Amino acid sequence: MYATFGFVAICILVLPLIIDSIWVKVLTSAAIFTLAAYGVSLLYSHLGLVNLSQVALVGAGGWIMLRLNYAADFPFEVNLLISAVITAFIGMVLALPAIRMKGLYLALITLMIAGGFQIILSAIQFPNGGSGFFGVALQSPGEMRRPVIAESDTAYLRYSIVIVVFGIMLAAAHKFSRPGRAWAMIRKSEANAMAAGVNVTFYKLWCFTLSGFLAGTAGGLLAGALKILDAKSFPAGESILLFALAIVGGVGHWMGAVIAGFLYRVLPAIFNNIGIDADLSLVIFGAALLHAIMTAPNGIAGQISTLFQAWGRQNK
Amino acid sequence: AEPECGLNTGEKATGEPIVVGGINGNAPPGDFSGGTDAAAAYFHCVNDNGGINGRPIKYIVENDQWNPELAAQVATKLVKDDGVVALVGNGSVVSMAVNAKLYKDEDVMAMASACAISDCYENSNIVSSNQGPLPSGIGALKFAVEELGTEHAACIGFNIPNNGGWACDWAGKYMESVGKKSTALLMDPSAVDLNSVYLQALAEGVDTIMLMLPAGPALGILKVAEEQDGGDTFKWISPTPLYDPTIPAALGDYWDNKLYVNIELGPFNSDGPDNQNWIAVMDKYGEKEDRRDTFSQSGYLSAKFFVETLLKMDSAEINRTNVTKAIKGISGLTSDLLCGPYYVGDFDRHMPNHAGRMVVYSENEFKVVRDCYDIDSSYLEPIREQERQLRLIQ
Amino acid sequence: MIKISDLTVHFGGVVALDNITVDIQDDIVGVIGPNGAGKTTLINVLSGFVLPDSGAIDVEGVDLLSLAPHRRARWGLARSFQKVQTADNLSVADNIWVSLDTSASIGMRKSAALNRVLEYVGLVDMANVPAAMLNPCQRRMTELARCLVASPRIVLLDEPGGGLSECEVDRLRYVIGNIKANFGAQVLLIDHDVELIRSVCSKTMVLDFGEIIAYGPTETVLQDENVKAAYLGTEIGT
Amino acid sequence: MKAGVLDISDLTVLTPERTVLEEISMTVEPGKIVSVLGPNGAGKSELVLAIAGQMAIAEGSVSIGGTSLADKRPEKIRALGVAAVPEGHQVLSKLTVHDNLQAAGSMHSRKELADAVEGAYAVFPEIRRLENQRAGMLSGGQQQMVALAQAMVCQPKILLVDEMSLGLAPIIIERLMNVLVKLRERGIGILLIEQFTHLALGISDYSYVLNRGRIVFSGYPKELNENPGILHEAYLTV
Amino acid sequence: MKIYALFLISGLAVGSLYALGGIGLVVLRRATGFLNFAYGAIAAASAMICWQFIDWGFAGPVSWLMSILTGVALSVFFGRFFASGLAWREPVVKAVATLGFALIILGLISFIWDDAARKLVLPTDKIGFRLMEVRITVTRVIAFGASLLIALGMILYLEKTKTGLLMRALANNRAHSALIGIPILRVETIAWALSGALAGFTGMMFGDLVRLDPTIITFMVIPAIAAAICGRLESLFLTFIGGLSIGVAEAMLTLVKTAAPFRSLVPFVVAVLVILWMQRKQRLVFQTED
Ligand SMILES: Nc1ncnc2c1ncn2[C@@H]1O[C@H](COP(=O)(O)OP(=O)(O)OP(=O)(O)O)[C@@H](O)[C@H]1O
Ligand SMILES: Nc1ncnc2c1ncn2[C@@H]1O[C@H](COP(=O)(O)OP(=O)(O)OP(=O)(O)O)[C@@H](O)[C@H]1O
Ligand SMILES: [Mg+2]
Ligand SMILES: [Mg+2]
Repeated sequence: MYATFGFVAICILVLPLIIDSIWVKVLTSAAIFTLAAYGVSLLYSHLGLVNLSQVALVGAGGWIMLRLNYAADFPFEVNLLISAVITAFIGMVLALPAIRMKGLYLALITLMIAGGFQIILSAIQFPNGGSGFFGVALQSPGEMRRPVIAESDTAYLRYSIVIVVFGIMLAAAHKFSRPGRAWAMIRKSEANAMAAGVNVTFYKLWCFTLSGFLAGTAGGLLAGALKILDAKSFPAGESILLFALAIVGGVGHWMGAVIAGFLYRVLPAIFNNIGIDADLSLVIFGAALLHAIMTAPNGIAGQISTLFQAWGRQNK
Repeated sequence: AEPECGLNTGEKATGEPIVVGGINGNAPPGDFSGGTDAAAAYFHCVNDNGGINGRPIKYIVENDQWNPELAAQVATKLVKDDGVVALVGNGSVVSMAVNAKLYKDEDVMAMASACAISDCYENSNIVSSNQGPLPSGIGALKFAVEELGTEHAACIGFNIPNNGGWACDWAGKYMESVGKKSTALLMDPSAVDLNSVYLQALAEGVDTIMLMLPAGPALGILKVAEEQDGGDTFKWISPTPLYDPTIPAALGDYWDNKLYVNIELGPFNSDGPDNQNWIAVMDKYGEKEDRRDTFSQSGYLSAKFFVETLLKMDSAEINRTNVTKAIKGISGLTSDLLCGPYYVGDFDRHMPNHAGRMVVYSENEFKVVRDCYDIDSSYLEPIREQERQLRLIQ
Repeated sequence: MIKISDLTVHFGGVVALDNITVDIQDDIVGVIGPNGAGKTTLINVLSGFVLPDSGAIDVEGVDLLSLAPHRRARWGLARSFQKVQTADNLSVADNIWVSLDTSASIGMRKSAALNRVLEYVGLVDMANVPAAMLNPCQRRMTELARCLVASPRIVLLDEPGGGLSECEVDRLRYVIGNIKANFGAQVLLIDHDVELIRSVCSKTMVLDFGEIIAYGPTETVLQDENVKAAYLGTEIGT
Repeated sequence: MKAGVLDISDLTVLTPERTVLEEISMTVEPGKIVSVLGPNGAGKSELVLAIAGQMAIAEGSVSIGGTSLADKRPEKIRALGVAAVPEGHQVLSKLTVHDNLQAAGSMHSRKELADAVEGAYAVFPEIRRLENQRAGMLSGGQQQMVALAQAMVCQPKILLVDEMSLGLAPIIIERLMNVLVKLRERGIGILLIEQFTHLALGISDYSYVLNRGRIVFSGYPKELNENPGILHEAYLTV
Repeated sequence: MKIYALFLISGLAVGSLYALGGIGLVVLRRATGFLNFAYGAIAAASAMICWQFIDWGFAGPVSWLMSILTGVALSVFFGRFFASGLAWREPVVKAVATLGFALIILGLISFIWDDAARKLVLPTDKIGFRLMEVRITVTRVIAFGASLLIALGMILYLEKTKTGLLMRALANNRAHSALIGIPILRVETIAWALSGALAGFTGMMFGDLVRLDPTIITFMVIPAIAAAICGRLESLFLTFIGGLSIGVAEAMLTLVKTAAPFRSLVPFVVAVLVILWMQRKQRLVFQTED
């Protein structure tokens, strides 16, 4: 508990002061994708459902955020909330065909959806302040507003971390209440859950919706961070990668999502920064991914907590 | 031949380094590092030859790996953390769109070399020495209309608004202006089935096909065409991407005298002094695996113009503000690699290079069939206005 | 009070239930029969997991077949499965709470109901232990507790005695035998442990190839020659 | 060491949380039925899994006819003639019943396999009828028959059966007891874990009682029959 | 009318590549339970090796053989050293683990071969005949014929041979298969090798018929998965049909001007529709097994 607070406090207060501006940007992205990864991890740890379209949903959230930004003068927070809610709705609708599927099938249907998103996005592009429904014009992008209190990169990093923490807390709170119990029962056996009176469809959709909500929030934050989004950033392969990293980080624990966000955004930046060839860093990344999946069944977060427990026992 | 760089003193520069940045995109789906590689070689040569009045250039190159987020990060690093005075040799598709605003806000100029999207030509702080698909494509069309008798051309491009959409759109306007027809056939970049694109052109009844595509997919379509024996069914034209030293080996005899390519800079084998010097610099200072393509020529050119500009400045007063001002002051520089003058000026868009040459693929190499000619496009109206202001044309 | 009429279930070529018509009135009714006779299928139809090809089920005036499975559960139909199903990462209490979550009563009543049922099945000490730590018998008991906690009207049990040792079956016998008295629910019990059936069921139904070959007071049924031939054999039944 | 004897000495098996088996020593000789009794969670199932190579052995040795089985892969152990039927109706659920049996005889030649499968069908005629059904669709008891048939197809020297009668109708159990006796006559050694104690004791030559991972009694069934206190004590001190 | 025929023939050609990819995926999946996201990367490596050997001046058959061998080697390498360590994980985790392998291969390929423009030419490209004014090369005929024959061959292999049976058993439940004495390592290795050979062949055809671009070939695994979904990851015949239909639909859409830029959506739309259709009768009762 204290460790959690300490970690968050360091991230918000200390980190932004001591790092270069490139790392401010990198960490902002990492924090944002932590939230998206937590959504994936939520679905997987509670229901064993696999979502291979999370990055596509982040893209959807970002699209809506940009669209709103140019279309309406609402404050950033209102736009963010609307993006998150609409993305949650999209997540739910996409889950409808998938709701009776489990395991690999479900994973693949979400992957197909991500593949479709990729093509639609690259055809319609992200709004850049143009007119019309799509808001795309052959022009340099307009002004993407940030929250008044977080105009600078550093302030925006702090702002993002706070939102991410709230998002994670919102989702984590489910675990200890009625949906958490229902999810656990569904995960064990849908038949059994139904026999216990649980509305399986509803709770599955709820989890998808929640995960979509987190993805949408992440997308909105990302739009604010980068100010312009690119269709190339949200291909199907990235969604698979984010899921893989959520597994490597460790599902079901906020730390796992933080590790996933770190691996997804900070590690490549480090590789790039120390001048490792982009191709070779792909090799290293792939090898690390494979290694982690094989050796850490509960993810790196699981290993860390085992370590802490052992350490705690020793100290007793 | 010995390369000639900067002051050409033969002495190593030892003063306080001048920090210059460059961003390239080198990861699948393409290697755009030719520009920064050549700039690096040229700067190296300058540093060995007296530097900028004694001060060496410290050239920091970052790879955005075609990732917009990474592009924003590395640009921030260069501009904010490393404090570069300017960016030179940039070659990246994603980075320009993402970073144009940063460059403007931070008042830093990017003298790019390998641009392919509209954002690169329509911003105040970016100027590129290559043409990009729009002028090069229109140049190819102009040749086709005038020399090959084209009546109806298909523009095959990627369905990306600021790339294929932009270029094919303006190509269409050009065709209209000369009373000919054109059809844009845009495809998804990840589209697998190139055969259908070819058949689509067949169905449209065009007589000319312009491949507004990177070399890889363009070759794919050529291969389909070869299989269908379509080499003579259509006239085949393309902007610069197919002008690359590795292409002849991939084309084969079938395409002899059938494929016409517009080139944005000089022919690789030209005897012009700048082209020869580019070869000499690359031979001596380049890495073995550096690509020697149009982007490389372009990177050389950006670096050379940049150095010439710095050399005219008081070396103690080289800082970002002054360098930006000096770059914006560039006007009327010339080179045998370019068909027209090179200039920057304080404008909200830049496209100094818009006249090119036409080559045809023949006997395993490209032969020039038409030397320097400019294009006619209303896109250039603001550009011509700039040139008039700078008194480069009447 | 369960009225089944003309119930038929096919699985491809297999006739799992063949035109069954029966009135089940007694408090605890046993269902026995050879493997594959259709016992589990009967429970699946009652609880909504298998849709019958034809037939009707009327329970206390309610047309059961028109309800979705989880609605039947909320209506008061609880069941256990042939394979024990407890959610391993939930505590025993939380496993039971899942049923309470879906019932309408208020929080305090719920905890009272929880405590009562934990005491009844003998898991008071284990309430906060994760189900992963339980042995099979305790899992069975957790499952039974989950079935009983939300005041069910009907409880369907599928081989609850499978895999339990003889001592444990004694405890199970007590738990099942007193459901009516303590919770007021009618019980349908499938098991292959004839002793268990004999000791708790007042009436027993015997299925074979999807048909009811005998239905009556347990002792009578167990003496039936047909039942002996089809199910009991010579040694164990007697 | 006599040929074909399954010898277990000082076997210890650990899970990350706890010790499941501690210094277990026992022997199963060809032509003998050895029963292992004990309450739920005593570690009987783990014993079977450890011998079959599905759980890591921490200490001690397991060997057949002098060949060590420790650290051997399950399929190797099967090839050495030790066949295990684990608890809980384990079958290849997506394959048909017939393919289940065929797959279990991968070590046989075509001719041998046909005979072996015939032999298994002879023991369980009720699954021959279901030859082309997917095993996962069978009733619980039918799946148990398939699992037992799979072990028979491989014609082992030593057969390990966990919870043999789980989910089976009494008439089938009775038949199975006769089959075990026949197998014993053919010189096969059998380690039997069975919930109905009296049945197990009725046919076994030697018995072990396990509790909390340790052997608390070993001796002839007669002793247990005469002195039920031993068993009761074991069952009650869970 | 003629133009439809043109697109039909063209679509069949690409469709047979999707089908080939899908079949390779389904074979491995049915034999080992792995859905191999690295399938495309293995194909890409094989195609590059083929090009390299041709470029070095080796005779055609040597290059083809090397290409197939590369597929087999990479596939078996993963199967032997990584797959067995992952055997007990859930299918999805296994699948994403193969993504790691895909990244490694893709990184290595891009490192070894810079992205100069290349073209893979097989001798069969030069021979062809005309059908309704479309010239059809022998390579295309081979790709179509091979996918049909391979689909049929694999159906027979899995259904009728002993190894085929053991493969199905293994994919269904590996632990239980080991317990009943199936030599799992041997059977698995055969399966990985088979699927690797298919990947090698697919890669070569893809590099020849579509584009010799490692990234494009690597990610063709996604539309190939769409084809596999049409066969419920089970049926080779339906996968074959699915692949062809996707190819044809994609080609035909070219004729609808407004839809043409979205042609690449076809695999995904088809896959989603097939899944919806498959579950039309299914009630939310017992969980669908994978
Ligand atoms: N989903 C299904 N698909 C196909 N056949 C099925 C399915 N479920 C059950 N069956 C068949 O229906 C018949 C009845 O099965 P059921 O499970 O009701 O038997 P049971 O009486 O419960 O047997 P047991 O005592 O062995 O549990 C069996 O022959 C079984 O193979
Ligand atoms: N992986 C594991 N981690 C922790 N505990 C385990 C694990 N596997 C089994 N156990 C526990 O070890 C104990 C011994 O289990 P085992 O299944 O061998 O008992 P058993 O004697 O066969 O009893 P049963 O009659 O239930 O089959 C049980 O309490 C079981 O819950
Ligand atoms: Mg049953
Ligand atoms: Mg057991």
